[in-house]
Amino acid sequence: MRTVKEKIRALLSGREHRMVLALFAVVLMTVPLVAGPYGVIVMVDVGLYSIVTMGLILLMGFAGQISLGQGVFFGLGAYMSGIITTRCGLSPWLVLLVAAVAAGAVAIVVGRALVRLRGLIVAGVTLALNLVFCSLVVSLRDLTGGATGLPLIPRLPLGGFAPSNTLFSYYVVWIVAILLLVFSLNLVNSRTGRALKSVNLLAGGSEDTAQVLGVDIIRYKVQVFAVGAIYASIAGSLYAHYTGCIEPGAFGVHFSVLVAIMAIIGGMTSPWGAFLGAGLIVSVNEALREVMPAVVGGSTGAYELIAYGSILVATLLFLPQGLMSIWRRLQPQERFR
Amino acid sequence: MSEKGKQRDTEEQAILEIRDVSVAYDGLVAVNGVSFCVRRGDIIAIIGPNGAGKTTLLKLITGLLRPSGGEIWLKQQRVDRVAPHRIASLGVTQVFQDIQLFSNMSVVENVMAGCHVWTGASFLSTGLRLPHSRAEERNISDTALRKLSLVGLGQKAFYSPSSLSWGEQKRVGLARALAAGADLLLLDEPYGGLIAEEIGKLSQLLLELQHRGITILMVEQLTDVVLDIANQVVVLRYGEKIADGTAAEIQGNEQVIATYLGNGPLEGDER
Amino acid sequence: MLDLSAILQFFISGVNLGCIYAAIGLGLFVVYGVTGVLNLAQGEFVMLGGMLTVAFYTAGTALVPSLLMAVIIAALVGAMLYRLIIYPARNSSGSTLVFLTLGFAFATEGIALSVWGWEFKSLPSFWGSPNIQLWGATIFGQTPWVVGTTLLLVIGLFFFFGHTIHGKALRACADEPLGARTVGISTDQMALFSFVLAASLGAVVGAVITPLTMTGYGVGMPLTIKGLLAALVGGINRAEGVILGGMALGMAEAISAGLMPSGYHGVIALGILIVVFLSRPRGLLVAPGKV
Amino acid sequence: MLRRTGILLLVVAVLAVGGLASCAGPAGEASYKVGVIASQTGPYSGLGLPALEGMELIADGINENGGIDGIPLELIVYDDKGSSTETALAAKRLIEVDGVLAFACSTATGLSHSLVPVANDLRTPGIIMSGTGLINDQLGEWCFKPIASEDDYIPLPLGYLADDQGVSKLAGLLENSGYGEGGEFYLAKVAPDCGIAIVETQHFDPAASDLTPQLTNIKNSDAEAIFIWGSGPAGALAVKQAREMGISLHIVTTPAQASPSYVESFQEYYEMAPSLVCLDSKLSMWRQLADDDPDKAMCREFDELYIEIYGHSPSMWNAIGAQIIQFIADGLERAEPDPTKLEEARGKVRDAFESTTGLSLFMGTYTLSPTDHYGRVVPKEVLVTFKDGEKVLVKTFS
Repeated sequence: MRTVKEKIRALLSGREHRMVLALFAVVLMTVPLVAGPYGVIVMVDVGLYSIVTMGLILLMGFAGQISLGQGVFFGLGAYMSGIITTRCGLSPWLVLLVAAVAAGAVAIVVGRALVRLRGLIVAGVTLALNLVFCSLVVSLRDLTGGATGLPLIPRLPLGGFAPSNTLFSYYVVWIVAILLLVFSLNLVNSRTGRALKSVNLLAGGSEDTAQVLGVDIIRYKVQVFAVGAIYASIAGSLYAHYTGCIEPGAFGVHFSVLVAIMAIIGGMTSPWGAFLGAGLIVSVNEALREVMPAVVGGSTGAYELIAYGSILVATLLFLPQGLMSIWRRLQPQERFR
Repeated sequence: MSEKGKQRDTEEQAILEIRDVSVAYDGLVAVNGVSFCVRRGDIIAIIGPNGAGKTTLLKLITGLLRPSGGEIWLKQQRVDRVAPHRIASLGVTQVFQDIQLFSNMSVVENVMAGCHVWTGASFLSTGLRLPHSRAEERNISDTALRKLSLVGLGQKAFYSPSSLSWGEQKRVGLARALAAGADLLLLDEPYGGLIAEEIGKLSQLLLELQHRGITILMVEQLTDVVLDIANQVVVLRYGEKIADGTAAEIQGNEQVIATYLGNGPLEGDER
Repeated sequence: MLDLSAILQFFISGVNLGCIYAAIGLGLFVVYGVTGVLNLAQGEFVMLGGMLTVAFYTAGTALVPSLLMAVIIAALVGAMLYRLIIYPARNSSGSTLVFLTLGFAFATEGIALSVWGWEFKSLPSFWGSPNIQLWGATIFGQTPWVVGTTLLLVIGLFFFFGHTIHGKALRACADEPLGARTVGISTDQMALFSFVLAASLGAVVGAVITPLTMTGYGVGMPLTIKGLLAALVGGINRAEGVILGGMALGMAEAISAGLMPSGYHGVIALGILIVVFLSRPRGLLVAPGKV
Repeated sequence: MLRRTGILLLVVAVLAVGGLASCAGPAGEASYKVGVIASQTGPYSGLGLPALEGMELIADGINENGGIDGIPLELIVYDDKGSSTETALAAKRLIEVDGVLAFACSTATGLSHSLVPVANDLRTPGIIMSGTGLINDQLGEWCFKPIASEDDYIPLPLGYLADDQGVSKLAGLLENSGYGEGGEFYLAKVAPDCGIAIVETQHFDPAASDLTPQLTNIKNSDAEAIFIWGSGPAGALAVKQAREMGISLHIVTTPAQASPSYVESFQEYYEMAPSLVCLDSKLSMWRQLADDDPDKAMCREFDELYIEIYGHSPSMWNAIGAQIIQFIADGLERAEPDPTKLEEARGKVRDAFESTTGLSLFMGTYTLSPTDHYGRVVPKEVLVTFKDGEKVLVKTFS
């Protein structure tokens, strides 16, 4: 039996996660060796969704800020990368960083306005912002390519050459995802993570208490909004270079809601939930694509939609706290209920 | 001591000074022209019936409410227009009546959250676990464990707050406030809901804290307990101060006796 | 170029759209007010109301019985949503409940598509009501029906919440669930009733707007989004707020479509909405107490 | 506890099925596998579902007649769900898992656009049927777009307006979509050649339900005709609302507005004078084609077959779906690929597509080349109007 002190140290140093993380990383790095090419393709999408979802989990699960507008920042990253690399020929890697910083700056401005608003209203404003973003992309046709799309976005280069798209993208996306996971885990088990949890009105936080303990709630809420935006923007840039052609529909409310579903299904109490949620939703989609033609034949779209909705409902009925709650239940009793 | 000398003396010793503070909300005057001084190292009790404005007064001090009139001076700084988190960084913290432990954190994390005010690692440095933030986290966990042991809950560090008894939750709340390292501690009804045995322990703990140089300002209804340990007692009624002095002085005050012996109504909306 | 009749036309268009959005927002308000659940399937009830009415009507039933049957079926679906999905999960967090209704909405959409196909359907204006020409502007024959229905819904809801025992009980559940239970109001029954009420409202709205907007299996979600924005901008806690929010959204859309550089009207309409959100963070009407 | 374990198992099972599904590789069988990505759900299902119907009809017909050179044609169909991410994923699945020789997509411009890099990356011929010429120069080596672009067919309605109706000032009422963007671009490009000036441009959202503000602005301009350019119900509503507002300008619309469900619902408004003309395909008008029209027999045959199988006449979207499969079948027939050698077969099919010459289908006659993947199209659009509940042929390309 470890002493309390050792346990806290382990938690803080990330030792608690280190084994799982290492295992996770090893498994991911070997996926391309065992999975077929399509497995790798699907996993690229899982990775991209996971990054955005992770940002949303920090925002929603930790700080208790609802956002239905992550598509805005995903889109900002994608369009900034797409436009600047095609027009100016700058290095995609450099543009990725610039876009992330710019998205973070936009988020700080937006976040400052949002921070005064309460739960549902924030959901409403972010939703409206997402609609505005898509309209704006369509309207600024000369810059963005409009609804037709922005084509011919260059691939991410490695040194002097552009390697095979899918496999290279897989490793880039997942290395970024794991780095951001480490960053997120560090964050949540630290001073800042506790400050975020203390302002979470959705789950057990209290703004009054947080303030008398010295937490600048406005600053934290704005900053975590920016962190979520930066995650989404990085994923967006990677997505743009990976697909090579982007259109506004990919950044709409549909996307933002999908990411929120992934966060809820995965479980918002830990950044790990992002991977579970994204993995499950994408797997369900793929499984339905595989199974439904055999079950109903012909055009299966309507039935896939019915099945998807039903699975969403069933999962949330049985696991209202998301997949992470299974993990929680397997933990020793003393930790949490 | 001359009048003038006495005043200068209080100014030097005063950690907190309330000057003619008023606040009203929803058209209701909750605190009306209250003034008093808190000397460093004292235990001050604010007593009064429900609706006297005691809790409101605490909120004014921590900055959660802004007074509509008057001034609040904390350690020679005027703080009545300062944001709550800045007031906290001046060495003031509060334990609420309902404790408000963060149910999304374990007991020890709650106490660690108390260390926020004297630490400074940013998003970036905690996310990247830079050496500075690592050292800070070690410091935080050591402090938190010490405070938790001080209130006798060292072994329940990883429990969920909701699995603790009310008395234990109060102790965690106190540990969290202590972790903030404040030298002015505001307690809202710290004795509320405690059993006899716990009441004695709490008094002892408060006296020990006083001994360590922490000033304690508490709001209480259990008058006999607080009169035992308080150096100074302020009595409020309907948002106005009706008495201010040592326990002995208060017990002799006619208005106080009237208030507590039933001439004044004891009910009202607690804000 | 701009004359008064054009302005009048934009105004009429704004009222028309505003009434549609407000009516959908009211459905959200009823459920949210009583149960605290944000029901993202509200638009699906509107879709069901429209599609079912069209189905019965084209099968030869008269308009009123078609509409009644559509409302009854939608109400049953609403009851099902509550009983089978919301009730078992009543102790879950608000966001879980929201996504439960979303899953239900997806499934409903899929079922509608497999039953009725993708085609958009329409109905003639109710009882062939004619278009009205007013100082050079046109009011479509169906518009008075839409506006009238919304008004009736509002008046009905006010009367219901203010003057009937049932309505007062619903209100009590919203304000003080525990208290309501102690005085013998079954919060469960009331929650069920609120879903049935919202579904019926939605279905009526769906049938009434069909001659104007057409209906199809996929119209639900976009309508939910509009209704949600309307309700939130006006303040989802009060019916008046929802109406005002709907009108604000409808007007912003119509006026920016008419007066702003074409191609940017979507940006401008929603931009106006966001400005309203930020300047009136608690809704156009400040709700007392909770937000 | 048992329930929890059950849930856990369920989750693991679902994940495992998904995992397995993604790992399965292409299996070589003796059939020509052709992938189809269609909008079956989402905002473009009105384009995808009818096209799918046409595709299946042609494929079944080919297989009943012994396939292509004795090898059956196998369609593998996925839903794009109205999302470009899903569209790209479906295409990759078709290529990597199902091992198709070529894939086809008939849906909105933005979505089909996202297939271009997929086809070129994974070196598999992709046929996209986006109705806009805006992306003609971006097709690359592996994408084909055997369908007329706007500049091929808008001279027909513009010519009708200018020559037959004496219109010189036109207003565009355009959908906010890739399709509408193409319309706006090419209207501006082609109209001056026909002696028409675009005097007003208004936009509407695909889901719009009230277009009176836009129509008011058109009414107040000095336009003599309106070109309604849309792919969904909003375009049809625009016709209705314009007539209800008493706008008596000539109206020209894109083919979507001729869909039977709209014509049926709004017959009264479609038939109001001055008559509305609508772009449509020869297929649905074959009875009124001149007897010497070379396409009459082909259209009649298909129409009769369609009625026999589905119980209704084919719409333009049915025809587009049908001709994609005809185009692919033509290529396969000439390429004679060996479906077990996938990579080589795909290359052969691509070369065959590039050498398509004078292929006469429902919507046009197509001639492609290695440098020109949309080809020189001889369009077969027709102009129709509506009278007494019937479509009446107004004009064809002569």
